[in-house]
Amino acid sequence: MNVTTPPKKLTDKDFASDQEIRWCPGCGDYGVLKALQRTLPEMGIPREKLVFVSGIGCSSRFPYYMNTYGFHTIHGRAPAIATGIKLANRDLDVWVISGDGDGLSIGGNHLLHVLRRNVDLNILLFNNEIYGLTKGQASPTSRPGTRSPSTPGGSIDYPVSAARFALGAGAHFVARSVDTLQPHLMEMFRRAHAHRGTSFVEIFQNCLVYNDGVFAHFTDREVADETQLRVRHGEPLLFGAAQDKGLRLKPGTLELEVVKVGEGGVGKADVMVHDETSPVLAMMLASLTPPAFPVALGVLYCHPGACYEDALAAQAGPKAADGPKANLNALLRRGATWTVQEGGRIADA
Amino acid sequence: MNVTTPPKKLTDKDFASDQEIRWCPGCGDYGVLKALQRTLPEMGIPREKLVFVSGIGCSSRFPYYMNTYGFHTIHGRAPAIATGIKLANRDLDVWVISGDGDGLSIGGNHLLHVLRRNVDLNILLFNNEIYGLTKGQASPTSRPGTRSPSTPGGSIDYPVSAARFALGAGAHFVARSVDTLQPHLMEMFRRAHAHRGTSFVEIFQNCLVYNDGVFAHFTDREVADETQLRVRHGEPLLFGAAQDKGLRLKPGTLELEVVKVGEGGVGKADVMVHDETSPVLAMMLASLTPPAFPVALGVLYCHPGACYEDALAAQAGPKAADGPKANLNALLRRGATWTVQEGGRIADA
Amino acid sequence: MVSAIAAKAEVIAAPRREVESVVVRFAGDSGDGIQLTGSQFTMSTALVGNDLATFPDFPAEIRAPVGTTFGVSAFQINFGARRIMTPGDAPDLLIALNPAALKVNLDTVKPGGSVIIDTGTCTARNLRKAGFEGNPLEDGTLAPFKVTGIDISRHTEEALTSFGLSQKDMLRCKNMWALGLVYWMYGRSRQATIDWLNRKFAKRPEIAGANIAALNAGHAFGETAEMGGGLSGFTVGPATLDPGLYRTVSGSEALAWGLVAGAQLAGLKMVFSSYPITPASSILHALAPLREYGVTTFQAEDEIAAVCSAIGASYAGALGVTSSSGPGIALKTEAIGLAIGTELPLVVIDSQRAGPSTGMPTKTEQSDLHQAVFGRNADSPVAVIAARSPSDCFEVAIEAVRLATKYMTPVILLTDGFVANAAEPWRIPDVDTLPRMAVSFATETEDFRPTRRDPVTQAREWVLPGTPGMEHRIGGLERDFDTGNISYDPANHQKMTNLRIGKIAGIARDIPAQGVEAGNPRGRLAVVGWGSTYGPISRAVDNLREVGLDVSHIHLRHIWPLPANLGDLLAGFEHVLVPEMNAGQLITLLRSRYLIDAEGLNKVSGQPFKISEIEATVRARLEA
Amino acid sequence: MVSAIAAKAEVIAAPRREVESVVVRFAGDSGDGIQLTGSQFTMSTALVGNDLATFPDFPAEIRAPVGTTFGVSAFQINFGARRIMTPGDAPDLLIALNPAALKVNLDTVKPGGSVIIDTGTCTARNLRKAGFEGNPLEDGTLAPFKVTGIDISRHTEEALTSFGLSQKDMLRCKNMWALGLVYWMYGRSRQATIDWLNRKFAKRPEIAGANIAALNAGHAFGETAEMGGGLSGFTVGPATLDPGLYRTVSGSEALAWGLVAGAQLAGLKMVFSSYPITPASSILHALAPLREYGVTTFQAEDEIAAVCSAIGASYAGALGVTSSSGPGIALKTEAIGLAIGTELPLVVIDSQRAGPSTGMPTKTEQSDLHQAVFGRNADSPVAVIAARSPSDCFEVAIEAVRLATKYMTPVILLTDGFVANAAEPWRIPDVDTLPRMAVSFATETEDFRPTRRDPVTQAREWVLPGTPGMEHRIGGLERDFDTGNISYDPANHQKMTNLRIGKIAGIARDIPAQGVEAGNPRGRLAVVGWGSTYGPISRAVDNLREVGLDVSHIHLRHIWPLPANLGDLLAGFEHVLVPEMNAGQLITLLRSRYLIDAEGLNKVSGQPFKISEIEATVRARLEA
Ligand SMILES: Cc1ncc(C[n+]2csc(CCOP(=O)(O)OP(=O)(O)O)c2C)c(N)n1
Ligand SMILES: Cc1ncc(C[n+]2csc(CCOP(=O)(O)OP(=O)(O)O)c2C)c(N)n1
Ligand code: SF4
Ligand code: SF4
Ligand SMILES: [Mg+2]
Ligand SMILES: [Mg+2]
Repeated sequence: MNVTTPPKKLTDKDFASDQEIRWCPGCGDYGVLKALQRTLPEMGIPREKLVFVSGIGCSSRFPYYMNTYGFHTIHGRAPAIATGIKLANRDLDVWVISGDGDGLSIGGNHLLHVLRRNVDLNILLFNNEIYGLTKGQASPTSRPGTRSPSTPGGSIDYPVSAARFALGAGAHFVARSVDTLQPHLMEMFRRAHAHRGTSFVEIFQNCLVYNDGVFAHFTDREVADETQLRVRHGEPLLFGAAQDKGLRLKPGTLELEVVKVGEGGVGKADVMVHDETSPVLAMMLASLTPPAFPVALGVLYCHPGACYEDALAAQAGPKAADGPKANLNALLRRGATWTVQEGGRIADA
Repeated sequence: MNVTTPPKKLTDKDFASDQEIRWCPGCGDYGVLKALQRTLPEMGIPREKLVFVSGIGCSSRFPYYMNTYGFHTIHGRAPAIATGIKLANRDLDVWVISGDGDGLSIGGNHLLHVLRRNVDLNILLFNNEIYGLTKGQASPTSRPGTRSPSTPGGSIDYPVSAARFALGAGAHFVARSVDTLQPHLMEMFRRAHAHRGTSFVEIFQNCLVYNDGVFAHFTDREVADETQLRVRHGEPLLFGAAQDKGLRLKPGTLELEVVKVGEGGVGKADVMVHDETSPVLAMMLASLTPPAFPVALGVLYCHPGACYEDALAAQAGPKAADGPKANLNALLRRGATWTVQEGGRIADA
Repeated sequence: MVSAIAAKAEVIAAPRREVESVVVRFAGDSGDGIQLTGSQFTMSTALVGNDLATFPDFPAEIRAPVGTTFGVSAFQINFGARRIMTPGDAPDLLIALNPAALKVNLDTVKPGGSVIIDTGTCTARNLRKAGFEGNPLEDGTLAPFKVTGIDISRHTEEALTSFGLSQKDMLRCKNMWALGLVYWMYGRSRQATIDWLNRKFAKRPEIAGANIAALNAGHAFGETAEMGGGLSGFTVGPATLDPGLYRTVSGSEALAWGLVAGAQLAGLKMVFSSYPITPASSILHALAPLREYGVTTFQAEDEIAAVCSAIGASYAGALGVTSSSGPGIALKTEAIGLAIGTELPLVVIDSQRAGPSTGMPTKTEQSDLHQAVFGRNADSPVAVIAARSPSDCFEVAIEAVRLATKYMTPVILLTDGFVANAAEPWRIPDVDTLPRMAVSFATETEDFRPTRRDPVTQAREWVLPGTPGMEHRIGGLERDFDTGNISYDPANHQKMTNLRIGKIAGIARDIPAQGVEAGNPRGRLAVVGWGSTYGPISRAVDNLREVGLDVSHIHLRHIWPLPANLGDLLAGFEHVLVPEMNAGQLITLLRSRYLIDAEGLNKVSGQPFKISEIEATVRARLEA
Repeated sequence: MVSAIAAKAEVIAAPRREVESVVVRFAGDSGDGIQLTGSQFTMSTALVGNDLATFPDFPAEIRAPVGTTFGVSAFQINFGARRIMTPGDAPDLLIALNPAALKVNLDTVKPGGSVIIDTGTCTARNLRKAGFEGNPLEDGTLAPFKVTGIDISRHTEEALTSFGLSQKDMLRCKNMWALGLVYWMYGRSRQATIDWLNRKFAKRPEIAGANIAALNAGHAFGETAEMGGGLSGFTVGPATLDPGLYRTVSGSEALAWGLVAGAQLAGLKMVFSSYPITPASSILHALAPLREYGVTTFQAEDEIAAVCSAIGASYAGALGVTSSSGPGIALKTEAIGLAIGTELPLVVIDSQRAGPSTGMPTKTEQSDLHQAVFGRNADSPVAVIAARSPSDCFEVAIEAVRLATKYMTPVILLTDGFVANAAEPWRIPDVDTLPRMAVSFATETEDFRPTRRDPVTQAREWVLPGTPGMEHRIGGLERDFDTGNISYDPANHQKMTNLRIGKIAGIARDIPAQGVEAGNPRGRLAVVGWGSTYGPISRAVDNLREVGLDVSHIHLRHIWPLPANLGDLLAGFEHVLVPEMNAGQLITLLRSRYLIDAEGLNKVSGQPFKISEIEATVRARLEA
């Protein structure tokens, strides 16, 4: 119905809307916005095909800053609304922007179900381990002991791990990155976009007002090399400035351990190779936490399967795909009918 | 405040209420009810300390049949209501009864959060892979292709696995049983009750009206031995009538495989031993499905940690535990105050 | 596959009493096939040209233990040679297939009415189970009625000896035996049912044969037996219905088809998102198989996801529809606010049931009007309309689509458990001749703003993602009237609030003036109803007018906004009586808006009004 | 730790103009510490015995980019020698710490009022950022005002040279410089602020010192400078307040403390379950540290879990309380129905904000009254009450606890963003002398039924799990009046519906007769308000009465049920005017119930009423 403009060479600026950005100066959200605006031009998607759907939160303001279609919805419901968009038009390229509160607190149920249905969406979850917009209460990802206006004595909940949750829900694609890692973020966006089905990307994002430095123990430049594990399919799970530390299965167990290549008879070949199609390995990687382990970043899991809209379209058959065809009049006349004739005489139909 | 009756010897009959049971004759729910009524007397809990909380569904009628305290709440919300009960009175022994629709569809978010918080509840999820009470629509656990009034062409959703979901949510106790396995059910109830924190028990339950025989491929007497794996901590993962089949890690991978003891050089010692404290093994066991694998039953995972109410009480300190103590008048007078004297003169306070 | 069983569909010869209308109630155990029996009788009755109305009365339980009172299923039908408005206040005939069915339904029977009971089930155990202390056949319990005890169980078994069925399977045909008898009583042809049985059991001809044999045996019993209790043949002549092609239709079917028609007339795909709940699920069930009619149904994880995915679908250019009952609608109210704020079309169907809370899911009520009109945070006006009868659901569904798309607004369509399940004859419309709706998507990029509006309706343009050059952002925050950007400006918020209210209020200019259904446009008393009270009010007013009382009937389809002339119309009556199956909800609107001293007639029992209840109240007012 | 900085708190000597009341508005960038400045000024003002009312006006953004209009934060205070009812219609003095603050707040200033602007921030870039085309100091924009430009930035830096701070840190003390100046203008002592700074920065004495130095410098500037624009010293005498011990209190604090008091008076533990949302979160924040007062706060995963856990807590014998704002309350409505059906006590606090949908979260509105009274499926009556002012929140919270526990019902307490954030002097009550509530749990096992009731209130007994011999089951399905078992009986449903309605209606017998706040109990015009319109209505009516107009003020605390005598009271007035910060919600109740032609005065701009707006409307009515 609508004319599609032939994809022309766009730049990051083309994806920036005219709205003044209302995040706190220095907020990690800026980096993610930038990375996405820089990645989209490569993908060659016409701007009008892009829809950004968000819930409520600082992060959920994202769509306002994108010069694409955008829907800033209500708290926690973006995955459900995005599903509806795809049900109506699967040609759209739909991105869901959510926060740890939006996506994992009030919106946990929709996230679970969109992941299991594998609707073709790209979900970016900005995890700052805090409720930014409502001024700093603990969130479901906040670490135990987090002091906040609602937990003055420290939070006593066990936090939820976004990636473990997504894997448990049956996600087909789970990746992780950090707000400050531009090239890595861009790579994750490319991978997420390339994956047909729900792509779930958790982004560790610094909220400098309410939770400043909460990821510093693995994002600070000085410690990053030793505390970040960049996983890549088919490559050994190595980290450290000298790439001399690795992960392997502790012999006879189902636990990973850190080994030093070249020490204690450990060779590079002993280091486990990343297999992004293994749900078990993905779960293990998602569970690693400092200081004993590095934080795993990258595509932890990618295992494509039929996406919801495709299955729906396949089931409906070619007829349904291009709109209402079947004759409603015939449907209404199916089954037992009878005719009342002029003067009231009855005739079977 | 209330006088506690000294525990007297009760029988299963003491736990049956006077209400006529309104499940379909032959429904799997009867077996679970019976098993629980038979297990409770052993536990020596005074009846008045027991509270059964349920959502809505056939299974959620359970509390009416228990001669204990019971709260038949609203669809999907039982975990949240049960949490409130524990916040008010942690001495109560609270059981949550839910179905696959109640707990995993509308109630998924509350289930996620109660599991991660580890509130001391026993949650029994009756999974019949269908919505019984609303007359047979597909549920989130229904297998792909399930034909139902709402999915006449067959369901196209990927189902959610209750156990995998629970593990991903951070559950500390996950077990599985079958409606018809009385002694096994009773054992699971004992274990669940003994575990302090949220105990999650998935029960495969036959709905003979809307989904009859959906578990027959591993529950029918003729096939049970070959298709059920009864896991027990510290014991090898063996199954089969002759207990001659076992699971082991496929060498060099993170996948389980079925081996035959005595064949191809496989000895009993090669079979993996169940470690219920391993989250990785639990996830692997939860993922096994026939025909390639048996269905794992028993306590898949048990890893105690502080439960929510205990952490709360610990944080509050002894003062708060036994009721309002601190002086509100003093609180109101804290900070800057001043006195208006007769005639309007002001004095700092 | 052509059936092997030939029909024996002879015409009845015996002398019959002519009656104008009759109410029959079938009742039995949930396993007795009562609903099937009822719908077969309905079809045969429709085919002889009677007007009719039916009321299935399900038990709350899926399949309660046999013989219990809470496992009783019933089906009531009122049919006649005149216009039939309700399933009837009280049955002339009750067919009870077991003691529990007798127990539960006896007090509905008209005094002096007939009762047929299967004596084969009246064992001491069953009587006790049903809660009878003695044997009602003997202890005078049934004295007010004309009772015919027939051992239907035994008769059925005897008729089926040659089929080699188990006793259980034989007894499953009992309902057909009873149906055969009732067919005989009212001079019905068995042919349609025989055809249906042959179709239904095409793959199991022995079952078809046994059912047909039972049907025939019951019929033959009527022809030959000497029946006590005054059971004899009746004739009910055809009603004078408008010429045309007819079928029977339930409210849920008509609603589902009306939505499909509406979407097609608007040239839209429909995305119907719902979460199962009684009594709304039947609409989902009716739509799920209609993929080739442009319908995508989506069973969401909960009601919130259902309404949100419908909103998402509307945003992307489909007609988003969601459907639930009271408790589920309560969960949707926050999201409905989003559709209001973003000005997207949305149809929300509320199949009302008895509450509060879970209440009595299988029982009917009209108690969500307040929720529909007022039940959202902030000043959040939406259009609210209501269906009065099964066939009316078709038109009202189309009206909902029209308003939602023309005014870019949520429309709440109120129906109820009674309308959803009830059935009546319906003159099938020709969809091709219905007026098309002029729905278009904005494409004019020049001077585009997401708040560009239709100058007449004040509706925002519908702008589809995917349209080049119109990229924009919407959301639930207040937006600037001109630019559509977020705005906290006080004057703008006032302006937008006024706009939202004015847009909905303006619908009053786009709906027909309120007329009277019956009676004069001014007079002593107007009975004002909405929704499924239509039948009983209508018949009560007709009855009262026949005896010369000055009563009029006004029935609202549009609840919000109210029709522009309603205030003037009501002002022309001395008394205004508002019967509602709630504690007084429409009346709040009428009183507050028009300051008239309208009086409520409120019934909150989970049961529809009886004609007599309305008649009695009107009489009392007019005589007071 | 004792501070090293000594206070220089000399008394002011300069000749001063005496005024009865003044409205001052501080405005600046979010980073300028405006709210702190405002609360310090409030405290010092309270300590000299003025009556006062404050209105913090936050930006929606957490920390918007410096210098933008949407990053402007403001704080308004009205103080005087007489009773102060509102934060004031229009400031007599605006202190703008940057151009954006000037831009946003200028049109609030009273014509002829004073404006102080920090000229140090008026760079071309900042002016442009603020949206000024030219320089307002030069182009006549400020002509209607008495303007004083002071380079506050430079003066502050100069005062702090000796502290070795970065420029950024120095400029952070700008607000204290401005405060010092304003202290001088109104003859305030600096001591309390100096003490506070010393306490606040006990661990960083250099910061305390710098702030104090800035404060003193601003003060000294006032004493010595030749100020233009008519800035000079004023005296505002003490108001005559009732004798007693006072403090300032915000609505959120008072509400939180009122709940604690209510629970203690009822002898109950409190479980407060909430999910953060503006402007309700502050109540959660106020209660979270009060564990030792018998309060357990629970931050739930969403609003539904919040209300459900509160219901669970009430079921188990605590006082369950939940709190949210409009969109969150919408999510709770299904569960509130459960509390109604099971007859459990529950307090639901709705801090209203501008809607629909997300609306304008930081702006105030009164638009959830319909939602509170009508916003649930089915006939689901609850008690609804509203707080009129910050200090009133304390009493109203206690009343909510009283009604919830005495009538075993949910009570919805309406407050709003304005009341929540505003502050006023509060005579601190002695909690020990407040009447205790007779709350008891059932223990009488004989003839126990879960539906046993208090014969007077009709409240169900509160039966605690854990009580031996009283095991029973409750739930959301309709239950039998006598046994408490599930019941689908039609007559029983009617009886239970009537019971629920009657129980809530009966509260009208248990609340004080409605009186008039001011004016005669009958007359020409009554202004009827509820909630936070109290201040402006009250002052407007007083003003009008002073000039001899026959106006009365009626202010409702109880919205549902309405006070028993309200109909009679209103009937005594020729005109009834109902100002509401919504499109007309209370008025629906009044018109429908009493059939009076009440007229609405509706403001839906996210801003409280001005006194003048109410005055003008009343005058127009009386002169018409
Ligand atoms: C129904 C509803 N409940 C609560 C809120 C208030 N609210 C807005 S954002 C938010 C949490 C935001 O946290 P997160 O998703 O982590 O986003 P962040 O601000 O940290 O980016 C909350 C509780 C709301 N807007 N709507
Ligand atoms: C808010 C709400 N939505 C929907 C329903 C309707 N409903 C009742 S039970 C149920 C599903 C039951 O399925 P499950 O939990 O699997 O229980 P089962 O009957 O299979 O034991 C639904 C959808 C309801 N009662 N309330
Ligand atoms: S509050 Fe935190 S998350 Fe929100 S914009 Fe500011 S820095 Fe970013
Ligand atoms: S419908 Fe199914 S689950 Fe429900 S009671 Fe009957 S057999 Fe059991
Ligand atoms: Mg966050
Ligand atoms: Mg189920």
